[in-house]
Amino acid sequence: MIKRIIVFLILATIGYFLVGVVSQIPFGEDRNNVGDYYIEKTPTELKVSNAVTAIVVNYRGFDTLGEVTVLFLAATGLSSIMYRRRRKGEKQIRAKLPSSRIIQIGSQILFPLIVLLGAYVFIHGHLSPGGGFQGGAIIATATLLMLISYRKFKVNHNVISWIESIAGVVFVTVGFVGLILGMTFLENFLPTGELNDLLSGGIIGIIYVAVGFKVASELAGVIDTVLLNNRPEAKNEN
Amino acid sequence: MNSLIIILILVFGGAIISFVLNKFLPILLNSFVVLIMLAVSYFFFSIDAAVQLNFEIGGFHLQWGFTSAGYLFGIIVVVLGFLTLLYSTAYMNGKDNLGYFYMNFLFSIGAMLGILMSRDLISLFFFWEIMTWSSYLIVIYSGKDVDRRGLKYMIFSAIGAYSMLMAIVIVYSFIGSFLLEDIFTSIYAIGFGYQLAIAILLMIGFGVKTAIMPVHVWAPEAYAGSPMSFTALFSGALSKMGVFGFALVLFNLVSTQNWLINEVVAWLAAITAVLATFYAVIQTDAKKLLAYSSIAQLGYIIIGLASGTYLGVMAGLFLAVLHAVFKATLFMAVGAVERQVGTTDMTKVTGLIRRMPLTFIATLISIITLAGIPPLGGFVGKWMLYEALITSDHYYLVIMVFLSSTAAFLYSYRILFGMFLGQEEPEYANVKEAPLAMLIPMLVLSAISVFAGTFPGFIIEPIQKAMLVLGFENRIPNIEWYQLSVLFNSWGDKVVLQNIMISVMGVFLVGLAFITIKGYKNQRYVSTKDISSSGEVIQPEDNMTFQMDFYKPFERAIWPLLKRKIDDYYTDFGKGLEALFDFIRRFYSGNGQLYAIYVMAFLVLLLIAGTKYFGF
Amino acid sequence: MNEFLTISIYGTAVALMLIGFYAVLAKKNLLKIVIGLSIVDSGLHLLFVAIGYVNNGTAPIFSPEVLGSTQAMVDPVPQALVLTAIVIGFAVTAVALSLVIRLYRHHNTAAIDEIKNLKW
Amino acid sequence: MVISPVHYIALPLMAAFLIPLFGKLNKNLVRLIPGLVLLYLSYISVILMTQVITKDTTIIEIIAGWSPPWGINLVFSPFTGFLVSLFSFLGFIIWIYTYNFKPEVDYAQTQKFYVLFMMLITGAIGVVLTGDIFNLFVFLEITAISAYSLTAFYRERDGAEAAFKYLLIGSFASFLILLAILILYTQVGTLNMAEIAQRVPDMNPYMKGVILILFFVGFGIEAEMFPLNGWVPDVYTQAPGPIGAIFAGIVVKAGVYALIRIIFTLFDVVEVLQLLVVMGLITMAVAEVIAMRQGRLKRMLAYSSIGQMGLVLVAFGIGTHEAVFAAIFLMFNHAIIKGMLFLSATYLVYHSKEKNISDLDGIGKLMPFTAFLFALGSLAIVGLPPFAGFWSKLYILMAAADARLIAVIAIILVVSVIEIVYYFRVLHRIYFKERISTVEIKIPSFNAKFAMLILALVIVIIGVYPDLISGLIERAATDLLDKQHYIQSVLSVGRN
Repeated sequence: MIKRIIVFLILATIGYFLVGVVSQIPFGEDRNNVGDYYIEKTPTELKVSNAVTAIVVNYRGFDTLGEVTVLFLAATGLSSIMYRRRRKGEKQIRAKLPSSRIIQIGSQILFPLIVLLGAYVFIHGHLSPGGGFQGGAIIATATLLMLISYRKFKVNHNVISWIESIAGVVFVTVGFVGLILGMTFLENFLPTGELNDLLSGGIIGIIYVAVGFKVASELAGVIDTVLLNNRPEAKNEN
Repeated sequence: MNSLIIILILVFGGAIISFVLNKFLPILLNSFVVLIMLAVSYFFFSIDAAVQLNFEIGGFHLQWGFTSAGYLFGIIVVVLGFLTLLYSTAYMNGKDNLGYFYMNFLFSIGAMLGILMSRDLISLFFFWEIMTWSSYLIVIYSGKDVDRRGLKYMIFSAIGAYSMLMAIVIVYSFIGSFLLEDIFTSIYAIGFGYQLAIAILLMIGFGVKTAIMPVHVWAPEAYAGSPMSFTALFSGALSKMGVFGFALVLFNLVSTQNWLINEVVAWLAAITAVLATFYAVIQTDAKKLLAYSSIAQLGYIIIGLASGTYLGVMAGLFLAVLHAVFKATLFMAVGAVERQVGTTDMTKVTGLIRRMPLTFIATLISIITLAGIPPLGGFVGKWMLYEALITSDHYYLVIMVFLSSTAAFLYSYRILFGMFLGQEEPEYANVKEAPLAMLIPMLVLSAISVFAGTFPGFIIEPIQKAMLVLGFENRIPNIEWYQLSVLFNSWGDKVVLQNIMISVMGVFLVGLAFITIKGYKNQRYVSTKDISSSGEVIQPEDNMTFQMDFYKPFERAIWPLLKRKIDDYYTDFGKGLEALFDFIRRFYSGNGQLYAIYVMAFLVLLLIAGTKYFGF
Repeated sequence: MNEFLTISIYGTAVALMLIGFYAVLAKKNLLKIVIGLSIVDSGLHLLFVAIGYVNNGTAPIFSPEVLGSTQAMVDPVPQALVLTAIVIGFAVTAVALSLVIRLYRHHNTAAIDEIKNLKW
Repeated sequence: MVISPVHYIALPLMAAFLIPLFGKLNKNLVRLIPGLVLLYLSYISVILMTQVITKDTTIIEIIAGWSPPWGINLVFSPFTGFLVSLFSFLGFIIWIYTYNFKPEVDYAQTQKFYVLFMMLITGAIGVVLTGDIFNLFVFLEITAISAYSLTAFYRERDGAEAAFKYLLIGSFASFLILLAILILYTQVGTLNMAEIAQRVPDMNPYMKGVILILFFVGFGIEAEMFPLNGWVPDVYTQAPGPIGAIFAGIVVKAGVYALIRIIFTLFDVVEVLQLLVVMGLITMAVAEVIAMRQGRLKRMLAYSSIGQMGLVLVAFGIGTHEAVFAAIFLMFNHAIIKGMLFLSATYLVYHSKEKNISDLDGIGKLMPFTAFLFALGSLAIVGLPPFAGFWSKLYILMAAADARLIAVIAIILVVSVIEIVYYFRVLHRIYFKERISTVEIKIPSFNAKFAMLILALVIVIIGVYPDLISGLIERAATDLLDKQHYIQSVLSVGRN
């Protein structure tokens, strides 16, 4: 009880200060900051319609590389944390009961559509809202759907690790090409094309597609790992 | 190449090589270490007083070179180092980990020479620390009771060293130089409070090594617990590093405003001397007895230095040299007994005079020196000390010193009587005299005792040079060393001294002759265990030797003083601290959520206190 | 109108954070703590998007219709940042959940104050 | 291809992505590649450091062709370069050690271990190199997530518990940092650290204070400041041995770097330095006091590590040039010495379940080499000459004396005595107790011995001849304190 009171006191103070700070941030007003520069330069130099994508992939592409790495590490770490040596004759069961026929048929229909949507989202990342992360997440949702519907649906981890690695390597290699060509890391070395064209924005499209693949495969892998192992085990095992 | 560097390379390189040598060619180890020390002695004695070495390291300007004060102590270190090493070759024969032992032995010799040759505080501290850990590693060599004995030594050494370090950095921050000469010249420019703090901190540092009163508790166990060959060096030379440091501080860093410091130090030293003597008297183990006696003797030395008069300082340094010689001999002799008999418990060992006559002679000479009986040096030293204290109006100190040195007779007698005289036990009938390599150092040192006692001028000459460095003009006219003897020349205007000396000596000699002749005739050999008394049958395991309860009345008399040891206070303090620490540990309760609450609470605290620290 | 928007958005963000913190600091169940962390993150992300808002602004996308009026665009930088923050939040949550699973298996409980093998 | 600081990040990332693929070719490649990468990083460290030192420049690497403040940039100055070189070197040494460590671990796990291992180091390097505050956050998260996963690496330990605590507190850290970045962005409208530093003086003082507090607490968690360090001992204990060494040697240093960069370069609030001194002292005192009462070896080392970081914070908090110099020196020493202590301690308690100090009884005779190195490391870390730890302690004390902080000196020295007590207790057990424990011993493999030996040599050589490194550290200290130079050199790069 004392703990609760202390927590309440702490939270009250923090809330007080948070409100105090936030109330000093003007809402909805123009500010003079780097964002203006990006909005000015994006359509003229990068020829990318979506300024957020331009920032994510180009201006702050290094962040994105780190972000992709974080995801990759989360997937790696997760599977390392959940890793258990498989014993002989052990079956990995995902759910006790198979799901209903309606769900199965429905997911069969929906699966390609969702994947298609995901692919659309990350291919058009530089033109419309969306991008590699969003598209990848959508595709992973499709996998999740399949995992829910079919007890025996398996995500092939071998394929996933190939996709993951190659996508990651493509990202870094694209970055290195800029360095090799005498420019800077991750600098755009391709012609930028025309604004609002599918093939515009130089390397941004390539990177976002790679990111899409990577995110999709990683998220699918993560979901699969968590679900597969999620069953009770004997007490004596540590 | 600079001979200072050669010496250091020889010692430290020799240390590491001897460690390796023990692994591959253990046969050569003994001869190797002795040769190394011989070479060091050669380079040391051929050193030119003007040799200096200036260099920069870590952004500090450092300077090495022996001053004549350093050289005086250097002589002790080198001579004692050589002799104790020679002694070790026999004493340590057949023990394990000899490479480890010799490595640390040489390391401490090298570190001592380094201390003496450093003319800046950084190298001084650097070598001081090397000396500390190398000696510590030998103290724990036996592997017994390490956690208590070794840790106590290390903790106190660390406290001392760190107070020194604190003083050093404070000095540097004011003066901007570590060189002793710069510090000595400009120390008086800084504020009085800081001056006082620096002097006190430095003296704590040096006081630990000299085992001055509140910080002495490590000494008895450390001295008694290390191999005797090292204790000889430990008590003889290593503790003198503290004396060296005291000499530097008292005469160069303490300005005349701080006369109180001298008084306090002298009083602490006097109390140390008295208490340590009392403790020495009631010990039954010869090693412990000598350990306490060392502490007491170091007390005299410090009293001499702290009296600040010309004669007092000379007495202090004279006693320092002499103490190195006779205390090393005594420890060696006890070591010889330990090795030949297997124990140094004075309630068990008796009557070794026939078995180990040469060891007995060495012990006798050293005991005479220690007790201050003429004609040997102890008398001269104590006489000078008394005179210095009386002329500088320290009457109470004189009483203390006198009390202590009289009580010293008790333990001197006990060690002599307990181990060598008395009846011979049948179980010690087969004890042999110590091997030659152990006898030679003892006898050489005894010879030095006798010689230095008869011709104190032999030691006083280098002491006078050393005192020049400490800021005392040369007062004794420049005469040859042989002219300065209490026995054969009149020394200055102290004519009385000679008469007293000769008469005391005469009485002593006559008495000795009488006892010997008379006693020899009436001897009858009966084992001490061979007694029966009325009605009660003595069991063989009952220890009925006269050494039991040797000084029981005395012990009873001083009981109030000994009831509560300072050691116990430290132990209680340590226990209290540990309980407190255990309480603090509870902070990390293991609950992750609580840690999260700490984080938020800290954030809240900072936000509220932000007005103070972040300027809003 | 604008004031209402300000208060509601900022208020929601702050409230979300506080609710999340309450869950993290006071709830004993590991899963609830992880959920609390997610809620805190959501509040933060909301705040992030909110600070980029410009009155009557449009999405920072140069579709042919809005090409001329760049002034009315909201600040794209917080949006880009929040994208990264969300991904990182996701990664942390994933790792946290896997840890919760393992802890539950190991200790057979999900109460945080019973999982104290490591202390002092 | 020109050698540039971006290799520090890009190459390990590339390797991390490729490791699963190479593993399909040959399983040994998985273990080999991180080593090669770290070796290459050490190599370019040497080249870049010589460039920076001899030409007296700061290398600013632009990413994606957008010059600062619009793009992200890497800053390779004497200070950051020094830390980065230290990280790559230490990382490489620890890799040598790791090569044959626990060969019984499955291939699938080994592969993940090495990916996470490499990214842990890369994340720390990224934190130090980057010139963008949000990018710093991203790299911090890379480090954190690898760290969480590595902490829980062994199933048979309580790794998951430790990792969860770490994750809980780490999430608070990232939340606070992110919130601070957010508020900062609304105030100065930029994320580039140099430009932030330029604009901060004009900021609303209230906001400035809040942001600084948020950063202080957030990075304080990573820098193991009291009372934010509850996770530290658990994590150090439960993580695999070499990872413990990386935490103590590399990851914490990155946290401290971030804290220091914020305080020294980004903000101009002097008062916070006093707070740093106070918090550092408390951190140090509490941690060392607790370390003294530990019964478990690694936990003791962990608390000792916290204590040393507290000392680093004190030194930085004093804030003068000498103090900063001392602090960087201590960071270097601590990385090397504590790294070696963790490495050797790991083998000393290799098969011990509880990792109790009492399992070390008499182990000195059975594992003479490892025990000797541990002893050497102990002597070095408590600051006994002639080992490296002595010089850093001396410099810190001198800096404190110059600032007339006598009480600080006294506290540091008292704490040092405590440090001596518990380290020597362990040594006594190693060398002077009879062995009663039945725990099997494990003799280190050759490469592990080699790695530890290199670190030991560094300790002794720096101890005898500190000038070898003090020149570099001097430059690093100057560089850290020269705020205007940082701002100018970053912002003057090809403005377009």
